[in-house]
Amino acid sequence: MNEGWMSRALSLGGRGALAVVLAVVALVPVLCSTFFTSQVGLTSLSLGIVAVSLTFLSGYGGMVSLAQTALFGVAGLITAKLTVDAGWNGWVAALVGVLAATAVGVLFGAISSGSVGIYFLVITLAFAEITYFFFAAVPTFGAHEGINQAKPPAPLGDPVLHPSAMYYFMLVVSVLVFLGLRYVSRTAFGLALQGVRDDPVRMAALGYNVRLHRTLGFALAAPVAGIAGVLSTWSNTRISAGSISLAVAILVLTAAVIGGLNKLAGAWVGAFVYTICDTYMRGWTDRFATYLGVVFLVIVLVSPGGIVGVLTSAGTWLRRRVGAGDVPGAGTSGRPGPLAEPATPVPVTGGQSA
Amino acid sequence: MASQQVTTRRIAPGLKARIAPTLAVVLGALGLLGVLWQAFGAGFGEKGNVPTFILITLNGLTLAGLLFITASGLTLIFGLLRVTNLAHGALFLLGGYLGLTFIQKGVPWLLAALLAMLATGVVGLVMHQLFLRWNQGQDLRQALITIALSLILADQMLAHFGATPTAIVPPDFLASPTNLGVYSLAYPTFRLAMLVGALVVGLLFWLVIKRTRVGMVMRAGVDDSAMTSALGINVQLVFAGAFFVGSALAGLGGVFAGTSYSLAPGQDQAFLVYALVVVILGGMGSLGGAALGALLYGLVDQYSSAYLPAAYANLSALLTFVLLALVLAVRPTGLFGKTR
Amino acid sequence: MSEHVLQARGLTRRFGGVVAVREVDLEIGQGERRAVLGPNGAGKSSLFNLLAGADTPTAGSIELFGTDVTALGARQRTRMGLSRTFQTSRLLGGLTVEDNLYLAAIGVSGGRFRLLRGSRDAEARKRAVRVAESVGMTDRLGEPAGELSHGEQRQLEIGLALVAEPRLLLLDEPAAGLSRAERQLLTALLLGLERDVTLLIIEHDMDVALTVAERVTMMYEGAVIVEGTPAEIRSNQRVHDLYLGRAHV
Amino acid sequence: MSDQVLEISGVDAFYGSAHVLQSLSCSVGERTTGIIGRNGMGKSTLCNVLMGLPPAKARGSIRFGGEEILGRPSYDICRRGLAFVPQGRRIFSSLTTDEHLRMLSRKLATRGKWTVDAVYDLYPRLAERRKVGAAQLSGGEQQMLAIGRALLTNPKLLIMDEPSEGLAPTIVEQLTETCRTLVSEGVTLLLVEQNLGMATAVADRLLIMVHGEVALETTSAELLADDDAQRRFLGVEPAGAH
Repeated sequence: MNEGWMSRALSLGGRGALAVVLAVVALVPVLCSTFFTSQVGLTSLSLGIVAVSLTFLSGYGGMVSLAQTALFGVAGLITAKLTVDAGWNGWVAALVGVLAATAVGVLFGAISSGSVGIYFLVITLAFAEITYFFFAAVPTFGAHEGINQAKPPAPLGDPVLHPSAMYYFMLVVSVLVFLGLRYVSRTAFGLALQGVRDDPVRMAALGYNVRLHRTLGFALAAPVAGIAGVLSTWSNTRISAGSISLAVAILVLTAAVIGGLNKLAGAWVGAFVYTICDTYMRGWTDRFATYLGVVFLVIVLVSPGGIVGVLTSAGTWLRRRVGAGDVPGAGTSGRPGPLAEPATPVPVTGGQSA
Repeated sequence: MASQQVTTRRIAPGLKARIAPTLAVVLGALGLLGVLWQAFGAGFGEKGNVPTFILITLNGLTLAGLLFITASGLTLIFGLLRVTNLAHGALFLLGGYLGLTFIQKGVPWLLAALLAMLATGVVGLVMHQLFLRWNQGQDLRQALITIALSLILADQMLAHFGATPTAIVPPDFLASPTNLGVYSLAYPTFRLAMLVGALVVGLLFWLVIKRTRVGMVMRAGVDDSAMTSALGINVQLVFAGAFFVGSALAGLGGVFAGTSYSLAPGQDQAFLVYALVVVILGGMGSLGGAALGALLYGLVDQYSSAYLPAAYANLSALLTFVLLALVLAVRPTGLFGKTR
Repeated sequence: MSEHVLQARGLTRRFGGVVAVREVDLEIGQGERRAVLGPNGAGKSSLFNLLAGADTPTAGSIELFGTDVTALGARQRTRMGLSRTFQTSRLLGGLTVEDNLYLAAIGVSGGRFRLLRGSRDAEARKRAVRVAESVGMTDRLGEPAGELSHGEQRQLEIGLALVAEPRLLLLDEPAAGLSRAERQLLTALLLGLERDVTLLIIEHDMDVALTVAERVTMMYEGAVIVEGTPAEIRSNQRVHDLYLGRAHV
Repeated sequence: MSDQVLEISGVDAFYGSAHVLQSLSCSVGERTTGIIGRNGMGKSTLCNVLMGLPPAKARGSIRFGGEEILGRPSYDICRRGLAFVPQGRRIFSSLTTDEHLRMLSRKLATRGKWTVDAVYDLYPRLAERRKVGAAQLSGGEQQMLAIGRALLTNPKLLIMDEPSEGLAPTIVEQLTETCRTLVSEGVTLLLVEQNLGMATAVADRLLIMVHGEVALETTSAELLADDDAQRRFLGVEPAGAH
């Protein structure tokens, strides 16, 4: 009885903590300096959105892609080109940019959908390089110089001097993207994508077109990456080929891994942690990248679920410690069904190939 | 595994499957014709384009040599251990910087190159033993681990060797250009030596793999490592050895690149991508494939930057990737890749 | 005799120099319970893959419900009403038991790409729950499939094949790795299936195979040697010799 | 030290989630032993567990010459004197016949009477085809090669997993003959077979395996005389509730 109360308190505490975090995030422009809002806030939100397109692909589709920054760049550069050089309305230009990124995403997806695992990673790396070299070479897109003065549409204001409007806009987009992807993951299509991730052979035997599902999954993540590209262009008022180099692609991967490749929220967590460190740690250490690499390495080795994974399991552990009987599934998994044996023991020693 | 391929193989029957290879062959032939026309269209005289063509070809061949040395280590490790070592580029740059440091300390070039190879080999070996060995079979996790390691290595190199591009001075006996004896052309001797080096590495590889017991064990390990182990052979030892040699080759590539081109941050990722493209072109795990891939890459890279029409000249970096796409369209597992 | 659910003619599959399946003729009628037996390497699994569409025959033809399906893949055959199980469980480990069954339900009925949840969805969910009950997994619906015990995984494996409401069910060693008690329950489950499902079972376990099957096809070296009732097969001296490895064909 | 060469006690083995061997206990002495049973009874899993090969995982105790070998790496188990002829032969397709024999450690190949030349003497056919890629060999020749390379490690105990599988009857007869020759030359065999004829011809002591357990220990003569047991354990007959 007492334990049940404790566990309820804990779960309330967890929810409370989450609420506080959300409230702080919502109040950033009020509570924090303009520099923080613009430098940390805007950057981590756009990095978070491009990272979540990767998290969605890897977590729900089993596809770890390095090509998300390429799609980011397609949308960003086209939007910038259309607004700056052709004088288009910002919203229309953004729409065209995102659509172009989606089209390229369908193409990339169709080509790479036949490959899995490490081959998929390497093929998408090739896509990232092709896109980078293309934009770095073509004068239309400013080559290495990129396109400057790509200001956001008027209602969003000046992202450097008065970033609150831009911040809230990006926050709303982030929430919509998060809810949208989470919704998709529970629809027939999203579940099927996870099925393909788990066992493509079984899915084919159930009547699914495995390659088509992978391609469509890729196509669905493409506009998300594209939106991030547009938002990043607007908040920096510029974009160039350098914004989509291989180093950036690996940075996005790093942020996603640190946050957690299995949970959508991990993308923003990782992006925020990365941006904070990037902004402030560089002040007192020159070896920022080394520390980042070490964190990346430790997370891959120790907790494949990233920061979000660590937090979730810590929460479960706490709850189980405090209120053992209260948590569904905590101590009862392995209940035998009618055909089941009394709980299969876990194999101990492994015959290794050594 | 077999049935998994079946589900994907059914996608493109008949006509669709024919379009891509035909297109690839036609495009390749057109490209070759273009190069030949540019080279020989103006005749064979002293004033024609032939002298430039010879120099460009040599540039392509020597670049191919460098790429082969670098990519052979990558393909060796992949073939035997199924590990895609994405820290290969970092090891490459590390080898270059270590060679540079030794030479600056007064060590002769050849000895410095050897020491740099040994050191990178040891670094690779430590990486394998500490981080990769106990993750065998989890290829994606291993790839992420090697990415993390390459980030750390690259930043540490930036800390110790700075961001300014530096080059290694070639050994004295290779310092002055060689007279080619045609069209009164001269060519950097060191680059020719690099090509010879690649041939020596290739030959050594071939001899070891075909003629020695270690080579037989390696081939057996690629076929069926568990069965090899059941015959009393410590396959882990062979794996460790392969990782050492593969990493050492990356280091040798770095020393060569540092001497004929330059060393700078970013070279690690650039050469990792080159080596990956070469290895995928040839088929992952195939040494002959790496040689052919390197040759194709080197020539296409040099010809395209020299012969593309001026308006498109800045697209030359793209062309090697187009080459990759063309080859994969015809043979999805690369030129010599095994279908598994 | 009712019409044929499955009809294979002259089915042959070569792997290089090895003939895994040799001119097999097979006819299975509506509602039949058929077992395919044979010693190791007799070609049972190769035949199974040809029938399920996971592999293409070198020669011969396969007719399913009166339509030639030789050139069609596993996916198309599944949509025509064929379901299969796998020798080693192939489940969608990251999804719950219910989602596994739900995906199996819509895999055939349509709505695979739907991004919205609607009324047809509820229909499929209902079917998933119903099948879970029939394979005895009602209280495991919310459990991720990857965390089930081996016996439960085998149950779900059959559930995934049943939820598509197949007309022909191919079972690839359903009893593999089950304990004695679990095998008896499996036998009961198979015996309780409706007659509008036709069964084809490959099974090493004679307890299960000979209890469920009404007719037995005996294979050896890729070819069909005998066909008959379980009793006929049991009393056949040639079958006996083949199984003990004493026979010279 | 005990007089048993190999002592298996209480071994549980898992293949994925399947519990394949259920506290299996048995021992093999200096005398050649056959293990027979139908498909899917865990015979191959047992072989893999003995040799420390993946993917089977096991616990319990396996003592070989008095020392615990369960959990040891495969190459170490082989060096202690256990050799393996696997199911399906598992020939290395990139190696020639000769290379299969030359690749083995010289330390193992010189610790007993089996040398490369001795193997070629045993199988003159392999000597004729020494330069041929092993993948080009016929099934029977590949089986000879698999046995030859295992012998070269000069084992105290040679495990053979279904050597007769997929071979024509005449080849199986030849194989049976070679096995008998090996036994008469002092090699101890652990022959895992489905083929009753071969198993009874080679081994005198037989263990019958049903569902991951040893159901019966018998002799060849007894089993050959017991038609009912043959049908129950090997033939087309329910094993029934025992």
